Amino acid sequence: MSRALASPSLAVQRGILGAVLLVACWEGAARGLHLPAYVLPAVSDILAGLWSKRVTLIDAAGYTLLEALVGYGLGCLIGIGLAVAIALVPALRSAILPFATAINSVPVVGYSPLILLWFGIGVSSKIVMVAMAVSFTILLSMLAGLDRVDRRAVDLMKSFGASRFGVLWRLRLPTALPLLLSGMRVSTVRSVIVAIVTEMLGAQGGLGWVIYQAVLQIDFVQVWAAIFVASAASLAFFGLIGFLERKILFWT
Amino acid sequence: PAAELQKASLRLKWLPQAQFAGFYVAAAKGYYKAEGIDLTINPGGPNLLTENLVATGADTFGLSGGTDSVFAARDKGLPIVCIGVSHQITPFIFVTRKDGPVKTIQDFKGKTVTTWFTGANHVLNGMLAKEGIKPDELKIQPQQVSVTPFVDGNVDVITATYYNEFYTIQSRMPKDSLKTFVAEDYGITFPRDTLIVAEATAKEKPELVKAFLRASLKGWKDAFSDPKGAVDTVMATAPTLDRAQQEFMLTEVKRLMTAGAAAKNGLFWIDTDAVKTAHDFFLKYGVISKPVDLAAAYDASFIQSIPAADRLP
Amino acid sequence: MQAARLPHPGPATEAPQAQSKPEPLLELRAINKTFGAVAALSGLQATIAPGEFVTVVGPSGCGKSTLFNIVAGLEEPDAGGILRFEGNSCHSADLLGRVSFMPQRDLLFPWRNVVDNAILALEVEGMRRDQARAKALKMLPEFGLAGFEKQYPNQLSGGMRQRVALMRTFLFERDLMLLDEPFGALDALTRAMMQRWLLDVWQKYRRTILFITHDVDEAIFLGDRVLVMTARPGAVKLEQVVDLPRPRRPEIVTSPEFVRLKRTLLDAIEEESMKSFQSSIAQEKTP
Amino acid sequence: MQAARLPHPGPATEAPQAQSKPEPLLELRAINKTFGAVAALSGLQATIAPGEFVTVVGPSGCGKSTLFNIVAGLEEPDAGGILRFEGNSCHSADLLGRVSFMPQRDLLFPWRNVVDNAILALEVEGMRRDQARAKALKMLPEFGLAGFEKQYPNQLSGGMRQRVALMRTFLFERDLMLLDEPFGALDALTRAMMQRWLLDVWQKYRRTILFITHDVDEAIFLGDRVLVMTARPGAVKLEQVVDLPRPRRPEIVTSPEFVRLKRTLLDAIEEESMKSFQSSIAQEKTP
Amino acid sequence: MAMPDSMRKLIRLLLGLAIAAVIWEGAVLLFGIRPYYLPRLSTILMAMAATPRAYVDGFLRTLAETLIGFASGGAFGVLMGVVFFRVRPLREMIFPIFVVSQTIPVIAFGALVVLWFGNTLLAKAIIAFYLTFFPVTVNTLLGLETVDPRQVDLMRSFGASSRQLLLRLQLPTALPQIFVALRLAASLSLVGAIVGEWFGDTTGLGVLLLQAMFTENVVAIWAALLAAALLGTGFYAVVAAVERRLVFWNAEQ
Ligand SMILES: Nc1ncnc2c1ncn2[C@@H]1O[C@H](COP(=O)(O)OP(=O)(O)OP(=O)(O)O)[C@@H](O)[C@H]1O
Ligand SMILES: Nc1ncnc2c1ncn2[C@@H]1O[C@H](COP(=O)(O)OP(=O)(O)OP(=O)(O)O)[C@@H](O)[C@H]1O
Ligand SMILES: [Mg+2]
Ligand SMILES: [Mg+2]
Repeated sequence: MSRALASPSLAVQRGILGAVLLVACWEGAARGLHLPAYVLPAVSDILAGLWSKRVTLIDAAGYTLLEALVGYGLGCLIGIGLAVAIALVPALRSAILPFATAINSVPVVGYSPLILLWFGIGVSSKIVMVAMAVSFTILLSMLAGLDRVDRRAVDLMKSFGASRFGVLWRLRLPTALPLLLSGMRVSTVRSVIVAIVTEMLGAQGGLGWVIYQAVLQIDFVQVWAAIFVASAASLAFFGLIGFLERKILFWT
Repeated sequence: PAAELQKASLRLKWLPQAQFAGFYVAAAKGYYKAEGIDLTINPGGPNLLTENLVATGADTFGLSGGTDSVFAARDKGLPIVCIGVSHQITPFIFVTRKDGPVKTIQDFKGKTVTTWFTGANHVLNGMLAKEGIKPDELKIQPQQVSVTPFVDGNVDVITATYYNEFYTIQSRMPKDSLKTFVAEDYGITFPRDTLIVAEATAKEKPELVKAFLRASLKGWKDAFSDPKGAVDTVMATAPTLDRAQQEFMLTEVKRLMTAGAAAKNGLFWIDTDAVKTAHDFFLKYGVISKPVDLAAAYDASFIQSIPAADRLP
Repeated sequence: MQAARLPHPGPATEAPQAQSKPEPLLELRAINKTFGAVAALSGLQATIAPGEFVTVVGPSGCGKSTLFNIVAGLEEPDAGGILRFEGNSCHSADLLGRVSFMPQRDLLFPWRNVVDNAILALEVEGMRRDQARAKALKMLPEFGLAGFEKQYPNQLSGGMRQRVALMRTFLFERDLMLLDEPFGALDALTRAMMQRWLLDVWQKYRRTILFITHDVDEAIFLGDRVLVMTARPGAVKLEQVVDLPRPRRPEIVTSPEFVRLKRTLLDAIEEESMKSFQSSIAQEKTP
Repeated sequence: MQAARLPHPGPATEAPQAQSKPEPLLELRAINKTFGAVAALSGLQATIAPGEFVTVVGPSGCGKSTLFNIVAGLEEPDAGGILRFEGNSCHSADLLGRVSFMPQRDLLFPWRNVVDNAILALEVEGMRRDQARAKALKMLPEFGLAGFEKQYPNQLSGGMRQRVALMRTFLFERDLMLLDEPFGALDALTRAMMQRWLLDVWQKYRRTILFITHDVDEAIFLGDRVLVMTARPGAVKLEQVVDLPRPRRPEIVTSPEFVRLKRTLLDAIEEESMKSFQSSIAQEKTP
Repeated sequence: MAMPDSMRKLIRLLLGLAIAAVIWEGAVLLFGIRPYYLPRLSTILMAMAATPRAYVDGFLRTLAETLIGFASGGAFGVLMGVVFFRVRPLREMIFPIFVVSQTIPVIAFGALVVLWFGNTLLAKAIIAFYLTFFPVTVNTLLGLETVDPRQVDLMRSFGASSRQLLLRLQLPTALPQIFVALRLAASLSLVGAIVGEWFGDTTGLGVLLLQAMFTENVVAIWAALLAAALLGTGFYAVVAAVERRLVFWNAEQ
């Protein structure tokens, strides 16, 4: 028992050691080689910059996270909805799936010009981009999950007299949950990145906008500070969904 | 002989288009080679900063944002020097509908105005200040890549460059339905598209800089005398461009480059007065934190060393 | 195929018909089932009386599960056969929800705890959850699951999982229970335990049971009657009444009567499994 | 734990020692193995003579696989026990690569076809591929796999997969073969086929075999001697010599001598399996 | 047997494409969709035909970047997966940093890549690499960890060395998982290549996209998108086909 408790903490220790080494190398390189801020600022400078601009950065992070979350929620709904529709009406599969795969084969960033032109540089274009990026991942993982169901379990449910909907609700949805949730977890980081990338191409606020502005103002400390914040926000979002995943999937 | 060629690169502020025609023509006609330079032209892109790339030595020459960005770079301690100014007058204008509610700049109040926060916002602020209008009296929004919101009537005033957006707007709206506000009418000039080099280059390789300027001037003069050929040259690099638009662009760019002091002194002339005015303005509105040493930031000696006849268009 | 087929000629004569019994619960006559080119069942006949415990043995792939799927309402036999349930002729689909069926694996839902797995069929029927749970809780001790109601399947041993699956089948109270190799996945010793326990439970509830197994000892130990199936296409080759007294003690498996029955059945099976073994090798060689 | 332990007192006395035989191939004395707090083996004794076919039965979790892992060189027993192979005392790790071991499942590599799966051990030994293949091809017919050399495992039936795994074990020519429930995953009928076939092959090659099974019929049918293990911690509870004549015919399982042996073994196992069943329920209740 | 089957598939694919094209063209004409939102397919194709060199060159350039990024990212990913699998302390030290690295938006440090690696093909390939290696590392690790310990024991009982264990058992076992990641990496490396081209380049589909966006040329945007779709689908299909070849045992189960 005590071993089981001790070993993860060793892992955490090593993780921290790795992070400390990285920061030390970075700091050492930046200071030791006298790298100017526009090449690579020192971590300490970035953290100081982060602190001094904390209000702006937190506002921007809020803006970006809002876009990412709304887009993410929308994307999940669309993905799950389509997958369930396909599960209930198998004929839809051959109509939706090739279409979805084709759209998905173009990298999301490819759509950004069109989406920016269609939806403007406000919040809505970011939400659409995030929703697009997320919904395909969700659709595919949800479908894979729904298809994973054991035929014999379906037969069992049918032998109890269950309807198609009963089978979906009591058997197929729970079966799909693990794959759905892992798809959702992977999508978190993606949603934040897509929001930021789209912001950098045109926006009215957000971390991507801050990064873009900071580059123009040649304020590289702020660029890095914004990147730090973006990374922290992604990690937090990722951690949250991961936590929910573990809570929900208690049986795995 | 190729062995004696000196390697160098020019970083543009954006992707290839007629705005940069002279450089492409000079390269295509071998003017840089003739001056002993093996020049690579590198395009810009979103989130790429010419000042940064030149300061770090990644590129030898740069066509940077404008006087504003040169000041900002010097203010942040980037060791760059401006060796020439391309657009002698402000390339931005503010566009509204003739039949719309905005008749004078006073009418901007309470209206939706979109602009770029990459320099054009300073022009707008300057014009407003001259008229005694505070920026918070109107709705200033970042401008998107598309002019559609203006065309659709969702925006009252839009920012445009003479050579790009203004063309798009004109092509999508009835003729003579537009009214423009020009910075110079309000006594403000923001020269833009500045040529920069690193301080080290300016100090250690003055001959290279001069040679580069000589070749570029030749290229631009050729471009102006044969605009069709120049657009051909540009479109050889970027074939998907719209020819009509590129020809229009070159015409407008010629106007901007030969305006003001350049008419008398030639292309890439550094108009010290205009630069000084802009500097004082930026200092006043806090765009730069402290006064910049103008003599160090703008070195007119290179362009002045070239015979006037070679400079004049 | 349209006309009713005559009973399978060869082996059927060997099978003594259950005649003097009351109205049979389930009656199958001349049942055929083909999947594409594969004939899984051909002219299958069988009759199950109420309260009987009938075991089915036969070579792998002979159509036992197919037979169960038909009786559970999951698969329609080919036209021409006769299927009678509680005295009425019916289609296979009519039986959906009317027999309680336990498939080859336990198929517990990992996200449901013991009680909720057990009440699955009741929920599907529309019973209120708390009511269903109360009913299941009362049954737990009998299934050796008292105190485990809140456990999840991954916390249970193989034998316990099997008991939960059986409890789910018992709670779905239908006159006929179909158990498809319920103990196939258990090791031989746990299996012996479960067999004895199943007999206890059955003796108490007296449902009619149709039970598939691969294990001849198990078939004799549990059944009132053993049906031996032919190699594919499946039909009933032999119906062997097991006249051992009940309750049966574990020692019975070495009693002379048991061994005699085993001999008879093994001989019948040997013949069929040699057939299917040969044909499977022949088949595997084709592709 | 450091000092050599005395032999396990109780059951060891029941076990008749094999004395008059020649030098034993494998000798285990006072073997203990603990995993953390769990004692898997405690004071295990056993002796295997060259050419013998010894079967091992015992309740689930009693340490049979642990015993095999020790003999295969995969797991070191606790200090103090004695392990002798071909007359020499040795460490468990010394046996790596010296006995041919077949684990509980066939464990074929799905990306290798029949021949390449069979020659796996030869490849590891460093034999050239074409040479190894040629050797394997010659053996195929004997294992009922002629013509299947290019098939992949997923194209084979369970019985055939098992034969490929056995062939892999046979090709790894070592004096001692360890087979851990090789037929556990097969249905009873295929299993009976495989047993007879294994006896044929063994009679031809005469390797020494140690064979774990859960099935008492199988243990008697195959073995020269049956070792019955106690519940965990495992030790040998009973050594039963099987004095049935060879070659053995399938009918032998209903002969009186067979049934008598089965009774003896079942009684011994019954006692142990009740113990382990109880303790496993008690254990499952704790968390 | 295989030939007519693949022919039929190809015919069905072409038929599907033709139908989609007709629907596109028809819908634009029928509903009078503003060309600003959706131009006619024929207009787009004509625009592509007008300057075929630009699209061919762009396609090839982007393809080259994608391939280099994919190959190096895939190789590095597998290597790191194996290293992490073998050396647990290293994994615990570095893996979290890898995770964090993936939360950084590429475009934000794209300028740095240009600064460090110049305007070369390499700079683009590095961005593609950066996006690609992580999923491969994760899946390699996952795949290696699914190796049945009983199979490992079997190999050890044959006296196998750790090198033999890796080559003959562990890597083949992980292969299906690795290919799942490689399929993902195929599209990610294309993203990387396209985004990489946004940092000052003259050829490539990313350049075409960007140029079209800022000159508000919707037809050109669609043209570049179609080219990107072709590249993306084609590359994905190739990876999937290689997968079916190499991981034949998995598909049939
Ligand atoms: N849905 C199906 N489609 C095609 N063939 C099928 C189908 N279901 C069963 N079969 C075939 O019918 C035959 C009988 O299968 P079935 O599952 O009933 O055998 P079984 O006696 O239950 O075998 P086992 O003892 O291995 O469980 C087999 O040859 C099988 O391949
Ligand atoms: N590596 C290990 N770590 C901890 N406990 C182990 C380990 N290996 C085996 N055990 C424990 O040792 C005991 C004996 O296990 P073993 O696998 O030898 O039993 P077995 O007789 O082969 O069982 P079965 O018949 O189910 O195969 C079990 O209680 C098991 O939980
Ligand atoms: Mg079956
Ligand atoms: Mg075992």
